[in-house]
Amino acid sequence: MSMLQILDSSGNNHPELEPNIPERKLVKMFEYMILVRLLDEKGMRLQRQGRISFSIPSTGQEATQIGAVAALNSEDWIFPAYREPGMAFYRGFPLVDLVNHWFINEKDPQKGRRLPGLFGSKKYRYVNPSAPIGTQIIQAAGAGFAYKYLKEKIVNIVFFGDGATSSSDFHSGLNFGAVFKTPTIFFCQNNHWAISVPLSKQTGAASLADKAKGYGLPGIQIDGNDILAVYHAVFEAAKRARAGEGPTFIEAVTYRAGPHTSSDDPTRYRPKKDLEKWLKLDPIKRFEKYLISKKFLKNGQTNKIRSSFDIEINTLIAKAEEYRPPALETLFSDVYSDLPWHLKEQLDEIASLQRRSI
Amino acid sequence: MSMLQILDSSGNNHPELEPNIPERKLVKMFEYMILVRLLDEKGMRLQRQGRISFSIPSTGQEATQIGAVAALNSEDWIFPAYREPGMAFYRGFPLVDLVNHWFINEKDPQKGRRLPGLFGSKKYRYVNPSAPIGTQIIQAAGAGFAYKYLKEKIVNIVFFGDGATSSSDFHSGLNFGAVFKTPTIFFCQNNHWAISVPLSKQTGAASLADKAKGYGLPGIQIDGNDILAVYHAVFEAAKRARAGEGPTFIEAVTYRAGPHTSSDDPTRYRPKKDLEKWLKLDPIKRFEKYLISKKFLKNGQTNKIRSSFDIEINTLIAKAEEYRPPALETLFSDVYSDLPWHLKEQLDEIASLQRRSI
Amino acid sequence: MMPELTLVESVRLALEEELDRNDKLIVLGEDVGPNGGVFRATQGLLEKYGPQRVLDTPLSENGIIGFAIGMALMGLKPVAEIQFVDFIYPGFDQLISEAAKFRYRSGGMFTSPLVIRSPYGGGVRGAHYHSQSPEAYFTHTPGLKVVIPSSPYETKGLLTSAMREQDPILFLEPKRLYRAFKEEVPSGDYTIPLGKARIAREGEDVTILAYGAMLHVALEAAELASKNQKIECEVIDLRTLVPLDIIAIENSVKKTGRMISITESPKTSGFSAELSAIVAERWIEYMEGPIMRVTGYDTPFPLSLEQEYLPSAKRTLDTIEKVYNF
Amino acid sequence: MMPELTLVESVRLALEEELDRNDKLIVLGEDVGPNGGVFRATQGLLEKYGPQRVLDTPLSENGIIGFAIGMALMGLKPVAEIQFVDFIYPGFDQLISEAAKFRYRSGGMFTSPLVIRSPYGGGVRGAHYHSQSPEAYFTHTPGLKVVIPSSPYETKGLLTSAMREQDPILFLEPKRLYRAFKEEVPSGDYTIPLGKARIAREGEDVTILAYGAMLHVALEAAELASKNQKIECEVIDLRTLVPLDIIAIENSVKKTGRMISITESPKTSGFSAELSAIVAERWIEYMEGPIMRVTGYDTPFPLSLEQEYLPSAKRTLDTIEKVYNF
Ligand SMILES: Cc1ncc(C[n+]2csc(CCOP(=O)(O)OP(=O)(O)O)c2C)c(N)n1
Ligand SMILES: Cc1ncc(C[n+]2csc(CCOP(=O)(O)OP(=O)(O)O)c2C)c(N)n1
Ligand SMILES: [Mg+2]
Ligand SMILES: [Mg+2]
Repeated sequence: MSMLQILDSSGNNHPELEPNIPERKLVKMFEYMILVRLLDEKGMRLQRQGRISFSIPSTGQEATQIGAVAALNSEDWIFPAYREPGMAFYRGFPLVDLVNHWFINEKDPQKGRRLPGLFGSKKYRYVNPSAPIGTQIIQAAGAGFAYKYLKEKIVNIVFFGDGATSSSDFHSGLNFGAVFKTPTIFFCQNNHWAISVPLSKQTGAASLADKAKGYGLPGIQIDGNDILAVYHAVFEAAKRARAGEGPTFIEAVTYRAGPHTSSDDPTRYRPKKDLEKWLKLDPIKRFEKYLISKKFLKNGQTNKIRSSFDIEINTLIAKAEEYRPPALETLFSDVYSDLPWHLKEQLDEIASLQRRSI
Repeated sequence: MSMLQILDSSGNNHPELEPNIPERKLVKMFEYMILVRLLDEKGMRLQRQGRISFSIPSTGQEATQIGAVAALNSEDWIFPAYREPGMAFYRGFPLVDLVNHWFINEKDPQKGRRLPGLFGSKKYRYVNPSAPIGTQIIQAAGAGFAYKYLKEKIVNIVFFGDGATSSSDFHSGLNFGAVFKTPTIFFCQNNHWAISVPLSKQTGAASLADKAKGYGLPGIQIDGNDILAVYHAVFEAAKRARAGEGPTFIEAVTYRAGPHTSSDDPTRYRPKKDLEKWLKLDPIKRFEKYLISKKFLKNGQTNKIRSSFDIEINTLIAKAEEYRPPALETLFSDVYSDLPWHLKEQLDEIASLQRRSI
Repeated sequence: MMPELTLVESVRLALEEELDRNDKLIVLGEDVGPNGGVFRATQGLLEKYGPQRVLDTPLSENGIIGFAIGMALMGLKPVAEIQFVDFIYPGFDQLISEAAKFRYRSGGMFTSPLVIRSPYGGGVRGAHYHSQSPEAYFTHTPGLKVVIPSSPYETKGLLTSAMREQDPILFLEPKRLYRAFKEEVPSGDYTIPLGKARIAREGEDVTILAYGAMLHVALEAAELASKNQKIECEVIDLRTLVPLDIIAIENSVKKTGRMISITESPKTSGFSAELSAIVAERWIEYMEGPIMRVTGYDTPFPLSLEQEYLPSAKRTLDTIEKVYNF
Repeated sequence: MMPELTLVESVRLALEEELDRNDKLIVLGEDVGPNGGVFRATQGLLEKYGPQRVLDTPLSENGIIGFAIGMALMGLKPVAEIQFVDFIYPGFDQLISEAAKFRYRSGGMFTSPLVIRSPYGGGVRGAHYHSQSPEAYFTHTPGLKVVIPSSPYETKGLLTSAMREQDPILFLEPKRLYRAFKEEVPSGDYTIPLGKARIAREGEDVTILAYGAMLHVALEAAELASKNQKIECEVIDLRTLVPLDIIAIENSVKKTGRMISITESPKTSGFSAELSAIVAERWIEYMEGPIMRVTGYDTPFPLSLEQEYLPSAKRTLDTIEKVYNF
């Protein structure tokens, strides 16, 4: 399986494959890569300071998320794993909602029920992610069936890691997607690790893209640190899907530069030089060189982008820390569409208990 | 994917691929194919007469089971689905145990707990099958690990249908088998149907053998109605496994000539001419022609084999019908290695209730 | 004159009418297409509604449930058949980690109101894997509603309600009643609300809580108790296990002062335990005897001795007497 | 002097010693290798016993459990880690349809005596999927034994017993106690038999049944009740849920005449229901008050309001008073 690459690691492009993206959009893509990296740093720092409980960085994997969202239409649905927050931001998901979600406070649109990082948005068609690995893959196939059934020209894309290819829902997802020819893009972020388990212990396959054929699907392998390759592959897959030709499986080869989450210590299992090799392939630096060479970006502009986001986020954090936790009722709402008697009773119990002191 | 065939449908062989099997063994293989077919007929008749509750024929699929068992050593383990009873018979599993199992009586070694047809035998290394589809596939991989760990020169073979390739345990079975390089042969009986669901709705893959590569395994497609092709493929796969080279995936293309089980009515969903086409490929007839052409079998001998089995089985049936159901204690034994207090109490309750009349 | 239908025909009719009324409704499962379901619950639906609305799926329960969740997230109304509820377990994760929690975890933003219907229960010589009654697992899973009908009429009314709910529903059909008897079942739109039990027999002496196939065992035992011992049992058909009709239970046990429940499942941690616990927690002062359970035993489902395993009228009668004569 | 260990260190020590004694024992799971388990329960084992005995597996719980069953069928002793019990559901079918039923369905011919150990429970800000207490599902599954330790000492003794059992065991480790306190844990061979409860505190007035992390809530509440109201609770650490120590429960409730139980899981159909049902069925005539449950609520596990959700000493105390002052 040969890997599709458009920008090589030193940032030179191969003009014959270069997608036709307007300057303004290219710069926007870059800005959101910067935002993702910045938020990762903030999240990890807040966690280390004990101000939020958890953080999931996607450092090193900015090109996949941003390249993919840029290649889709805004009506297309995204089924994220958890390393694709940039896709929501790119579409306009308000940072205030993110920060309140981090602090699981009363303003958190998800009512303080999820680990920081696991947010979704109906408005931005970014499905609320799970934590059990792989479950979204078959769900995305089912959602794809819905667009087709409703005769909408919508496609969807579902993200998952290399580890998730071992899950049951990966298997059923690709199988159902292929059998029902759903307009679904299966996007695997092969970042080489599932927490501490390396790819070589995850599968015996020479490449993950080899899995596609077993479902009768086209499978391609791309350089996931090359945002133009990502854009190109997703764009083509979406075209196929929209034309009724069914799913495509994309394996994006990338690397998890940070820890798995704030709970993880990769020095326990990861050879240092492995990481060094990969850091050289930083997707942001590569894209920056390209934009500079195109004169779409000036030297120093990156820092400006960064600091303007920085100010915005810091303000939001300061506010978010002031809010209270969600109201007691939120413990019981949304279990069902209504509040059955037993939940009413449980709410009453807890409310009356809170009024009493020991 | 090109399909391996040694005997073509008119029974002529391709001498260059013909496995080297002694005459006596070839005739034994033939006898057991006859036995399987005969037991299918008996089982279905008994079920129609209401004398046993259930029957699972494997008519049309005699070559896979017998070809495979003949190619293995007697220490090798078999993980059947439910259409491979001939493998146990071939190894000496007593017909008396089978018939008592059919009648779920006090002599049934499985204590009358399983649907007729779902029997296993530790002695003959034929694992007790499940009913949930696919579960044995990953178990076989785990068992394979055990042989390797214990440094025994044993391999195992696991059977499953085309439908089972959609199961989660297929996916994990092939994946774990490949990652841990277990000495396991994954044998898919592609009989074209999963009850009423045709292969085309089961998978988008061009061939099931295409699935192997996605796990990094060799995958081959063979004519499953050609017992010599089955023998050859299993023999080679066992050799690989024994040499420490890991699993092989074999897709045997065959056809389910009868109903799914005695509960099924295939006329509801199956085009008649489809069946006619396949009946011409009868694995028994094909092998018979080969044996006759080799002068290993005389005209008329088939009937003799059949009727000698027939007499034996009829005697067993007559006896089996006379036996009583298993003792009440068997309702509670074998849940655990011991009988905890709550099961003792439940046994006492039922026993005392039985003594009382309303 | 109303048509008389079996329970499985009533399932079929409910599906057909709702397919007619709601063009977002999709039926899916193994063998639901040309075969019409292994119990014929979907017979003729493919022919009438076509392959975009009646889907034969690959053999994968996590696939079926996960695919249905995806449909439901996008506004369709999937009604999935699990061929036997014994085979739901490969899809357990999708059902309990995903369908049951989507609304809650997303702060109400995303919902997956699918219906899963599945035959359950013993009495058909199906052995381990075609006989189980696993309702307790699902009643222990917040976010799911669990419905079990006991007759053809009830089935259509409850299933129609289920297909209009905003929440994920597990609808378990007592397979041993599929063809056990016929009953008048109106065609056209009628519903029975979820969460409301039904008094199937009035009585003053002992309350029997039951549902599904066990309702008929309860009724048979109640007749025997009345005839033989002049003990009058009040039999309640719970219909919905979650949410439970607590008022119906309260009224009855306060009146009778005695309670037993019947379930087919193994005893330990079965739904009967919940029923006993509720009464012991709320109205113990009304109780004039032990709160007892008639259940399957704590073993895998057997075959040869199935009739001994399953709660019978005789066993129930014995328990009624124990509770009454305490 | 005996070493003082945390609960998770005690798990590790039990594994290490049994790996030493039993060369058929294999440890497997996600991240159990170089990473030593995400909670460090397998730290150093790979280095000591090598990659044939300590296996990092692909990310698949049905794979882990099914693979372990295969090993166990062939005479090995697999001890599988499920990283969080919330992730056991993809392997639910293998555990309950296969491991739990192999002995029974094969007439005793085949057995799969594996051990599955897994962290369970809340209190660590883990939200929905890193906090659940699903023990009730497994107690409703004949063929499984379910063990939950409450302290470092108990852990080593019970886990060592579990690793020598002939039956499949689910061993749930209260993750919030993993590092909560240290206790003297002898090195070398000692076991605590399965099926025997332990009186953690003696008392005459109210019986409290608990296990795992909730044992400590029970003890705290018992202290408060004693100090504030002179109510003396008897606290029983059940240790094994299946099989249950019925004698210990009987002795205590007959003495006190009052019973409550505490579980972290949702209330409906939780294991508390079984405990209530047992007492209401057998010894209702001894009861001087309602049989009550202190449990998690019937919602998915929350995050922001986790402390409100979980049973607390305060809530338990309130329940003790209700039962006592009835
Ligand atoms: C079913 C399940 N098992 C285990 C876990 C614990 N876990 C969380 S993330 C993870 C690794 C995922 O690896 P991969 O799919 O490659 O995604 P990545 O984190 O590398 O992006 C594991 C094992 C889980 N969340 N769900
Ligand atoms: C998990 C599960 N789902 C559904 C069933 C019901 N069922 C029994 S056999 C079968 C079809 C199996 O097809 P295949 O694997 O091709 O084997 P074949 O019967 O053709 O030999 C189905 C759907 C089952 N036994 N287990
Ligand atoms: Mg990864
Ligand atoms: Mg088949």
